[in-house]
Amino acid sequence: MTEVALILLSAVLVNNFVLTKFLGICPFLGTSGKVETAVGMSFAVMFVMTLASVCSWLVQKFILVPLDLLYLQTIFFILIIAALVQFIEMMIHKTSPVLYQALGIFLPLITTNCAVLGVALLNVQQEQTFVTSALYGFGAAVGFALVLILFSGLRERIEVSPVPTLFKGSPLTLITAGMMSLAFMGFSGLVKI
Amino acid sequence: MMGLLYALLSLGAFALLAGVVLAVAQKVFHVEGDPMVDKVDALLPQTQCGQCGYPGCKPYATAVASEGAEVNHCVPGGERTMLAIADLMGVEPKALEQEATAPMVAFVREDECIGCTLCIKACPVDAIIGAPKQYHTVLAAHCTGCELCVEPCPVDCIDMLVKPELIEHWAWPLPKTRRSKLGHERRENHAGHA
Amino acid sequence: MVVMLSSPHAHGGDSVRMMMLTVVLALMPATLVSVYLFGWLALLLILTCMLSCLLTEAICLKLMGKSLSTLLDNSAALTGLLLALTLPALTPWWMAVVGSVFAIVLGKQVYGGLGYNIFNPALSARVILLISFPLQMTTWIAPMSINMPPLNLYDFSTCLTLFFTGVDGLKLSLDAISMASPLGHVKTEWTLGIPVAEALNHYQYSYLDAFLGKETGSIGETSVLALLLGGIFLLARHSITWHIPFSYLATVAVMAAIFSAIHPDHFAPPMFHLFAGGLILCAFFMATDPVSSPVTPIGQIVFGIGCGILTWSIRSFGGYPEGAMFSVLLMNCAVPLIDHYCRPRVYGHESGRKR
Amino acid sequence: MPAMLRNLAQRLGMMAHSFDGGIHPQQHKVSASLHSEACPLASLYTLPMKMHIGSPCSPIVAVGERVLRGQKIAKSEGYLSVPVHAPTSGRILRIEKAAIPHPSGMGIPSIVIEADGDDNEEQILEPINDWHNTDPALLRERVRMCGLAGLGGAVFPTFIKLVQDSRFAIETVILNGIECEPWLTNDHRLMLEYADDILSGLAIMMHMVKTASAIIAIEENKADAALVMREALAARDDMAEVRVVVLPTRYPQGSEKQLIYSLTGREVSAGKLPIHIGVLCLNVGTTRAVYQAVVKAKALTERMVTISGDAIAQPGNLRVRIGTPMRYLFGLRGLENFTGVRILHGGPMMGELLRHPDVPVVKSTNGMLAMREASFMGAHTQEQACIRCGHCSEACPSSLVPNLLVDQCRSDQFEKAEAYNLFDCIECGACSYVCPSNIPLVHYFRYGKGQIAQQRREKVFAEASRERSEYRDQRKERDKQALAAKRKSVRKTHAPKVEVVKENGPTTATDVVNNDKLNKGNIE
Repeated sequence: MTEVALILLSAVLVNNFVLTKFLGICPFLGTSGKVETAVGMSFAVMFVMTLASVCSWLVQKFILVPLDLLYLQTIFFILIIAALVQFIEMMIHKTSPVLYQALGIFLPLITTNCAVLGVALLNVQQEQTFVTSALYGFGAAVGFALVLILFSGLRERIEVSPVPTLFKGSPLTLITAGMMSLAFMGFSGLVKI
Repeated sequence: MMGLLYALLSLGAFALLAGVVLAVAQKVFHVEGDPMVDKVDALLPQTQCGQCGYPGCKPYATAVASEGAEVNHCVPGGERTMLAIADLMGVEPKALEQEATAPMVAFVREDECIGCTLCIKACPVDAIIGAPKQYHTVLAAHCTGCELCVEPCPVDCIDMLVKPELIEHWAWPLPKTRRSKLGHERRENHAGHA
Repeated sequence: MVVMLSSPHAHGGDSVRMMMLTVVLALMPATLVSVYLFGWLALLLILTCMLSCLLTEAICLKLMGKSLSTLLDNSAALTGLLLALTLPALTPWWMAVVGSVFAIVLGKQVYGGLGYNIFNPALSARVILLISFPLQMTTWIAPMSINMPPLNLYDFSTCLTLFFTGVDGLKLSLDAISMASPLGHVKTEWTLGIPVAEALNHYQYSYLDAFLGKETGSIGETSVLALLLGGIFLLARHSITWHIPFSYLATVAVMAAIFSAIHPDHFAPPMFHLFAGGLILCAFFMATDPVSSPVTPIGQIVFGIGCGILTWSIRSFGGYPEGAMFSVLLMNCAVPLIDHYCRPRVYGHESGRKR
Repeated sequence: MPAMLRNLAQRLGMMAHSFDGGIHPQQHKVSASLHSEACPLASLYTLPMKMHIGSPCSPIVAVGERVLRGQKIAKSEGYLSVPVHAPTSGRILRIEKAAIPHPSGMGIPSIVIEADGDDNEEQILEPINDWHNTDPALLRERVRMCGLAGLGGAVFPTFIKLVQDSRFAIETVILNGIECEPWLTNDHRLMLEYADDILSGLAIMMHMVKTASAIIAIEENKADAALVMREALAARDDMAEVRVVVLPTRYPQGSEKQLIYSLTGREVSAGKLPIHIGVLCLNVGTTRAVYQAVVKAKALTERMVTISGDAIAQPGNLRVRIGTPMRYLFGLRGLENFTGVRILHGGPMMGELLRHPDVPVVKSTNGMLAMREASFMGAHTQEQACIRCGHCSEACPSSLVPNLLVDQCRSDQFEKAEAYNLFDCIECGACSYVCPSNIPLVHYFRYGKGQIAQQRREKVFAEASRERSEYRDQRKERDKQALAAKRKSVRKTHAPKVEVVKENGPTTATDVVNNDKLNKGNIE
């Protein structure tokens, strides 16, 4: 039980994918313009990340290692992720056309999202078990979702601020992300695994 | 040799599996038509004026939603409509090519009207009444100010008048302070991206 | 032609300037204590921070072509004072200047100036300094309140040398004049496996001294009494409401009480948490910064509880001995969402939100 | 003694439910201690065709016609409307657009009467002294005929409130004598000078809505009025269940919804009316007008108006004929030169700034304030950035979050503003009053509300246009098919002969009318 909590806490806060590992920055900046979009993206990423962790672990364990095909790891993982992304894309298109429109290119781009591939590779690297890899994937996704949603709230507020022309748009967005990252430094050392 | 075979087989099998799953998903999550068309159409002012280059509001909505047409073609809708469509479509706002004018209404100078019914046929919203060889009249309450009736009139007896402002419809403008311009600045910035 | 203005045509007379001035006044007791504890060093630090904040603000306004009259709203001076009060007395002058510039430029002006910053400017500068210069930011000089202080801080020339050239200028070793803060001490001993009570004994910790502010720490955070006086002044002047300080402090106290009851060797008692570090300063002056905290009462309570949980967690488990600053910054990130979800119930509606 | 105890209990009960927020502005009630005076007749009177909420009236007199005081000169069009009466005898000078007290500065059709100075009254209506035994419907018609609209400032046609609806039985009538606006004292003077009239009016209304219970609500700063009302009440034997309740002075205590909550602890749901929770709330001035309409058979041609402000040397309350030019009234009080003076129609919290004094007193005119520019501009100094201090949220009687609403209105995020309940704002001005950054919050809210209203109108219009256009397309399609069918049949019978028929025949009037019917009611 404690282990579960620690893995989750570590993945969500201490080793946050976006703010401490700097993975998945592209969708983080691309889809954080509005809270609703960010929430949609969060769920999509959570779905893909968790399932990708599980599937990649299975593939690693039952196909790649026994057949000695480790050199195909990246291709396999990308294949898994791409299939999952296709699936969620169709699902969102059906259930929420507006969200589909709002996410635009960033939805298919989850495929090449380094955070998703990152979590699959890190799982393999850290030699996680089936359950812990699923937890780690889920935790990382929750961490991504947390900062994405918080950040989208901040950006909505920045949107109505009289930002100096020099800093309008990306510069200030990056500065704010940096400040958030600073704040998240406070969690360092919180969980030691 | 064996290794290569394993690789090909496993990858192929896996790809096949993914393909089947996706094919099923495609069936389950099949989307009829484009739901965005109606959403865009709902934002358009329905003047049916054709100033956007499309034969009406619905065709333009279709063009925007599924053919990637620009969001800034609706003249009567003005900037607000443009921003609303851009927002819905998740694209960058684009400056209007033509400034929207004050709302207009058509008016037939009855003593000059020859009762040719050409304007009646041109009106997209049936806002002109009259019979052949009779004076025609514009129902001001229904006129969208699209100006489509002006061109066909053989005797040029249709004027476009500025719609009179009603005291009931009067609205407070933004306060004239330094800060209040912020919002407009934001809108201008969006428009300026073009 | 009369410019049309909507009603109301009467005003209560409150102004931003007065509100900021009230906070500066409320910080005076703490400032006096800091001068008593750290002598000229505290005064030099405070003046440096305030002046560099004002100067930076002036330059920013000039660059952006805005009127310099905004300087008179006292907010830059307040940021400088707050920043100074969270710094250790041994902070060298250039670090204070860098911090002030960070506070004004990155903390405030890039967001559009007063009212638009997302993070508390003073705190973000403090955290930037802490992460950039971890050693200097956790080295505490022995205050004048202890028996036989190693340095006479009431001597102007000593302080001037110390401030501008550091310990090297006095040909002293850092160890000779510094001592650990209670929080740092407990954290160090705890990592060595020594129980909390024993660690406090080693430190000769006294609650009364902590309350009056006789131990070391950042110059303005030591005296609970002085800070409480300021806090009560703010509450009485209606500059802040009770929601944030109360929920913040109560959460820390409750968390500490529960856990120290379960495991007294691992977790410090609530009183220690309340009196230690920058908690009181943060609760009354940082977390209540109106710009970077929620507007609604419910939101403020949620904000306070969040700060409390984070502060206690970081102090108890984290790598840093003090978590108050981080916790306020972290909760600053959540303010827009808290504002959105914690709106009060509107008259005539079942719930606050429509949908 | 029991009365005292009851009062104490009442006071304690009051504390239990008092509305959220509120402020304590400076009172400035300088005219409170001065007896009201009748206003001497002016030479010209301007009667706008709409002095109430609802549809405008249309004139029923011609230019040059002689009229008597109390004569109906404009009839109401539509249900939500009340007629207009001549305030004095004279000749109709012209009927044209004239300025009214409205922030737009726009004019509306008005009747201008040249007074003859005789002030002859028309006596057509019979006094109804025996109102106890009169059918409420008749009394209601009398109230409508006499042109009564809420004199507190909202000018909602009074007869509509006095409806008897079996679904919503009125339990309590609330008489609003709060008058929480600074400077204004006209209701205060009414209660002091016409307590009996007001009580009679109240009795009539209680008879009309068939209830015996009523509350007369008075703010603490008008203790003398409460005393007078209590005495007058004690002298009557038909009003045992009527109480005078003194509420603590706090703005906006007089706002209908807030007052109902303070007195009963019940809230009027959003979009609902007090009648839905069995409450009828009327202003004391309106109540007196009801008495005058029923028992004295007098149409609404006169009301109490406070003339005050720091630019007025002799403040006071005047009984003014509706339609009197404001410039004339200010002149009576020694204000001739308007440079450096700002004039307000109503109180400083909710009143409107006027562009010039050349507008008439209308039914909603409870006060006219002349403020020196220097003191006036104190409220409108340069707007600064919001520091999110939350004072506005604390002051808001509707529990909104005004500073977030301002951001939304300013940046045209109207959907969000609506979701944040912009339309529950009562525009009381408490938020602007307390704002340390001098942000004109109410102005932003009015802008937002106006824009949203316009968008709604456009939406309705667009929707109607879409339907009309679709109907037209269908008709064209139908015609085409009919034509094709005809061609076919023609080809079959006379093969070689091709009839030349126009693509689609001219629209027939019936078609258009049908289309018109389709959309009736959709268009304002």
